[in-house]
Amino acid sequence: MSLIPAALATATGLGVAGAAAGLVLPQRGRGAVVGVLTAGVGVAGGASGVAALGGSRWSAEIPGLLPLAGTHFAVDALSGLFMAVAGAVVAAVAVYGVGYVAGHGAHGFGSRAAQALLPLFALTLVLVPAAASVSTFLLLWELMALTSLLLVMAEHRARASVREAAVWYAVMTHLGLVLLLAGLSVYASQAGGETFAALRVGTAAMSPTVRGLVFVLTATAFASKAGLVPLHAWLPRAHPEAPSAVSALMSAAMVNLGVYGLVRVGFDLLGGGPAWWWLLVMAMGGLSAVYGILQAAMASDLKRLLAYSTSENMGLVVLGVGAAGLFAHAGDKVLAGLALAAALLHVVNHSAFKSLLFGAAGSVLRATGERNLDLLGGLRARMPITAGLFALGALGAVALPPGNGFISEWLLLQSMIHGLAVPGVTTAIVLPLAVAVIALSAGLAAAVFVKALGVGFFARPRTEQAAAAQESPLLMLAGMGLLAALCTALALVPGLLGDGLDRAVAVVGFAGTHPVSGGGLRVRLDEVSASLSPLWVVAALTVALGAVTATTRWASRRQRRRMNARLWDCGGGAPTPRMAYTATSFAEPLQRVFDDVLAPEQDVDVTPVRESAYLVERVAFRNRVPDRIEHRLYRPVLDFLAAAGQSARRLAGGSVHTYLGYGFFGLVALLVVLVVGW
Amino acid sequence: MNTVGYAAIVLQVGAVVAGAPLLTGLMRQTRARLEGRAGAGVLQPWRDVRKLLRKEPITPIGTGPAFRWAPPLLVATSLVLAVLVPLVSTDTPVRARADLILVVSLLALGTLALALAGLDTGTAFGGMGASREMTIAALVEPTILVAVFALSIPAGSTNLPVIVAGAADQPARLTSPAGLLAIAALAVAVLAESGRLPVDNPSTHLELTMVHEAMVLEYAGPDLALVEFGAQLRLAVLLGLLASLFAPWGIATGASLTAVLLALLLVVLKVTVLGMALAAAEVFWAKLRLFRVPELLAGSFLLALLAVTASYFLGTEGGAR
Amino acid sequence: MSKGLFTQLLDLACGAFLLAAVVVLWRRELAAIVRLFALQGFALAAVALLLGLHEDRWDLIAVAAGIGALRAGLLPYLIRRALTAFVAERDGGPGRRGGSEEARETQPLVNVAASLLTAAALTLLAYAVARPLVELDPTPATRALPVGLAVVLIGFFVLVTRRRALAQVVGFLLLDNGITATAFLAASGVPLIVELGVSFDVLLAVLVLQLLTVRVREAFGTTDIDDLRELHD
Amino acid sequence: MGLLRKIRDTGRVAEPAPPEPDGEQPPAAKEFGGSVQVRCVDAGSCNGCEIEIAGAFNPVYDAERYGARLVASPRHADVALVTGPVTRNMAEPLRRTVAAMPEPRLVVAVGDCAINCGEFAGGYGVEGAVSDVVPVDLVVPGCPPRPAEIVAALRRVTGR
Repeated sequence: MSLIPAALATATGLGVAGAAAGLVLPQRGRGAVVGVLTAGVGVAGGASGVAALGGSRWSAEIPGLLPLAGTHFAVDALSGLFMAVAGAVVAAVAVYGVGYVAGHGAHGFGSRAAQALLPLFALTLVLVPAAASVSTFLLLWELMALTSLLLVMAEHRARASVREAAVWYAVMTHLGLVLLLAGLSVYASQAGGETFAALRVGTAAMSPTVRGLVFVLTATAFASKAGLVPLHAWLPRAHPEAPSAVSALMSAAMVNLGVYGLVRVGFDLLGGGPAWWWLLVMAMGGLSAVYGILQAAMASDLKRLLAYSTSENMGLVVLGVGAAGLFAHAGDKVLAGLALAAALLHVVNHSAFKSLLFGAAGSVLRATGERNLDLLGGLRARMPITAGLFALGALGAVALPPGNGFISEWLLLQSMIHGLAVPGVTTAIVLPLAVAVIALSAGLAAAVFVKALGVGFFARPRTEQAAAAQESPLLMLAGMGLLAALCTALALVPGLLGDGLDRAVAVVGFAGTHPVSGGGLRVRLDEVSASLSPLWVVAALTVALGAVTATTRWASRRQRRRMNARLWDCGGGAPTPRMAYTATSFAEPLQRVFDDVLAPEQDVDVTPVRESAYLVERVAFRNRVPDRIEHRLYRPVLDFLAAAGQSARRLAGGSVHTYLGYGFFGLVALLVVLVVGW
Repeated sequence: MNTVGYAAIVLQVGAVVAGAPLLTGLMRQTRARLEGRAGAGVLQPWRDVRKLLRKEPITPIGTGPAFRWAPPLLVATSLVLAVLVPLVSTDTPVRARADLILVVSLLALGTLALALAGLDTGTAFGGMGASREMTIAALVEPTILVAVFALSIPAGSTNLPVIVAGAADQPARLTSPAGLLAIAALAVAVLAESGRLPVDNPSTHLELTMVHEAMVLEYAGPDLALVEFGAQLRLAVLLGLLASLFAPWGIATGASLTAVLLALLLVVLKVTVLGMALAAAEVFWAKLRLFRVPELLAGSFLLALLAVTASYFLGTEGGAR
Repeated sequence: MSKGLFTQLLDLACGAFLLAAVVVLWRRELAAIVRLFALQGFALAAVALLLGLHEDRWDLIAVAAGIGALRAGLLPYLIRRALTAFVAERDGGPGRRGGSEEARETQPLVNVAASLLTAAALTLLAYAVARPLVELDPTPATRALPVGLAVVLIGFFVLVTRRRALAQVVGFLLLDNGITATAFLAASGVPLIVELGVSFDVLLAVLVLQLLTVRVREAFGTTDIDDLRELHD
Repeated sequence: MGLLRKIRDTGRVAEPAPPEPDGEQPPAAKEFGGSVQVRCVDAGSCNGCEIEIAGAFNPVYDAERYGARLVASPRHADVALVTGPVTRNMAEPLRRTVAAMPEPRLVVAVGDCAINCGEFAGGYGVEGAVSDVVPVDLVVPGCPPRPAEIVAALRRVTGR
């Protein structure tokens, strides 16, 4: 019982200590100390999360801590799940970060500010799910946003693009905050109380319109935090530009909190709602799943690709959440529990493999200074361990056995397929489409990660930087190793978090179906059943592989393998690395197939020689795939804002601090409102 | 039961392993006869495998584990499929594990391994083949899974033996519009997955028209033997799957050895007929342009979707319970 | 005949009916499209026949025979004749586009893959719309009602997106088939006179359209509707 | 349907197999056991031999029935059918092609030009006969050799 508060207190202490250490310590040794303390934060937070998953609950009110309204904390299995995930990721990434910062000088990620902010960011990641009152939640939420924003800006000296990304992130995250602010303050004022308990009670008395309003406002805010299309614009900018350790934290722990908020507010506080809420959510999820992975398929920047893949996976998760809401609305708590369990399981899996992938991408960036897949290649020979780890993460991301992503997507598909048992035309029309969306995104994900792995790591290097790559330092590998172990464990024995998953689902009042237990997955509803045992699959594959290799060896006459034979070059000169397929050319067929969706911009200009128009001197071909939604949706708004800005420069000066100011004022205003509230 | 069940699995795997090259040989022979040729005989694929095993394996420079391990992995996935898919009996020890979604993703795993190998060589053709293969694989996925959806509605499960057994004892499921549409959709998907006409031409010599072949241009000797054998296994298993999904009659549902043997005979017969029909059809088809393939797949996806809706709206079973 | 068998056969007929409409979107050769249309007419006749047998209404059976003759026989024959006429003339006539150009729907306004997906959406829509109607009295016939609506929508879609005049004629006829099927399945058979009237209108419409297309062709040497825009400029 | 009718009317066009050609099987071919993958290399011929090779694989002569098949990559090939005098530009590619083939492998020189440069002997662009560039295991004389002779040579390799 007393473990959770103790652990949380430790986490807080370590976090503050880490921040202090980051500020005061000299440059050498700073990274190590901060890293250790941050890892401590992760471990402590993870421990409390695990304890909560184990079934213990804790809630407390600390009056003096926050002026005006006191702070409330409550930890149940649902928040425990997200705390555990965040804690595990933070711990591993902190270890990774120690090695990562060693390379950097006193600037960028190694700077005082960044090192001081890292533990705080980690702390907020762990604490947000524990918040149990509107003000506490918003305070931690805003702290998380600010620390992450400043961390994104860590390397702004190195690249100008960082600033632009930071502005985008600042604007979008604070627009999100304003929406959240509005939604929750309306909610609090209507419910007559700002603690979550009071909200739960007050919901019953609220009119459907108000609840709808609250849901739409908060859901939009959470969706933008989770990087769902069309509110994703910050994601493919901020993730690539942030230091890789930070990208890993953001993409594997922070975006989850968007989902957490959606589940907490939508199911736990508002206690579910009409079908149109969840259809809205599902539509958003489906859109982000397909559009995100399509953009990832087009991207040739490794970290941008990973960022878009995050938006895809969050889309899948939210699809599951929406389905759960739909089923719950139809009154089938069992199916709802199944769908929600699938969604939460996918959150866990995604965090595991995505942090691993970002870590590997970070080591590639550190070793070559390149993010562009077209300029990489041949890394498998130069940094074999990193390549292996990336392959492991990719296996999880492509949702194929024996990866860990496959398990949760299998469960998600099961919940969709069996969802047809819920009567009603909506389900009969929505669910097949949902299945198609999941299938398409899985198929495209396979193409995406074959591209990332095959073009980025295999074959031969295309540039000197890639050729000169060195394997990463031990600590980075160790950090990634932890995550890899996590992925493997999740892939082989998902039963590890079976009961915890059920408890988390039970928090919002759905029936736990024990989908994940022991070595395998089993779906048992009345007159419906399906089962999958990852261990068996792995064993079968290994046995078959052994049998095949043994038989071939036994049957083949010539055992000596001709090594390092010259590649078959059609008799011409040996193929140069420039002849190998690049990421762009790999994506070309998909780009053609989805021409209408992606609307790529291509232009060819032919310059003939001066003497004759028929002799071509130079042909230039440009091809880029812009984020169409962004262009169609944001450009007009931005142009309008720019026009407005002309008239009112003082308001929208484009400086980050102004935007931050708005956020702060909003927060303070809320607190005032709350105090005046009673 | 168990002994019979294990016997059924052993028989099934044995039949698939021994029969897959024969199936390919039979299809080539059928084609040859329709083209007025004499044909190399049904045993030719086995001769090819034997010869390739006697030849020298080659590892091109700059290739790594992906290139080395893709062929065995391809065969391994196909073998696991041969164990899982209920061809002769629905009452085997693995019946609880034979999930249709798992089957689909194991197929995809084999494809992915080969695509990585194609990229690993770093040749233009390898990359081209990999890119095309993954594009097609990505587009096939929705068709297959929605068809799976349609099939699982009447059975109430994605478990293959349950579906097959259910279809076996009430054939009405198969002749319903849902069943027929699902058949059509899945048949197209199978053509695409196994790289046959009109999606891909397995006997092309022109690199620029290749999809699957382009990825394996660098393999020689035993590796090539594995690649070809794997492709043959996939085709055999997929045709067998089609056979037992849509013509499950005679498949053993009980624990009697005679029933199993009879089922084995029947499934061999069905697959033979299917193979010859496919080969005959291929004589009439031309390979589609790569960028016409999406139309084909969109069509099959539409069929699958119609199958789901039809089985929900028309069907009395499934749907609202 | 037994209820189960009736349901089976009716569902099969409706499935074929819908499938024919879908595949019309899929194929490019006008000849194949016409063949499909004939097939669909046959399916429609089958639906009518089944209903007639089920309810022992001889007028329905007669209508079925009429439909079979008209939609599976006469109309396809007329269209095919017009088609062959086009092709023959295109192949002759120096400097004009070849008959192959005339005989294929080369460039529909919406590409084939997209139109197939649209057809899927339309079908779902039809099901969603027809749901309340089905709830009224869920007999096998009414349960197949959405098929009729779907074919109406798809026919309309063909009419909108195809360029060749003949393809549009087929689209129009699909639409009419759909209406007829809906009438049958909903009211289990409109009166004989109405059906005959409708069919007669269709026949006239086809003749008119054919004459029109002939005129168009003579005037502009092609039946690509977009070429008619030149008239404006 | 037209195609079906054609198939029915045409029936089998492959001529009955002639008796097995005499002449012992080259030692390397012992291991092939009735399956030979063939890669053609035109080292600079007048394309007469190519036409005849195409003829050897057409339905009438149908070399495939003896287990020979044309393949796209020398990695898959057991036999290289080389035609024409080896021109200077094709000498290196020919060496590479043969080197790319896995052991055991055979080189068959098809046509007089391939055997002794025939018409083109002493041409300024001619490097020499095939045997001057790569070891040749089997020759098919003739200018051009008849398909039947090419088939016979292939049968000696496949041993069928």
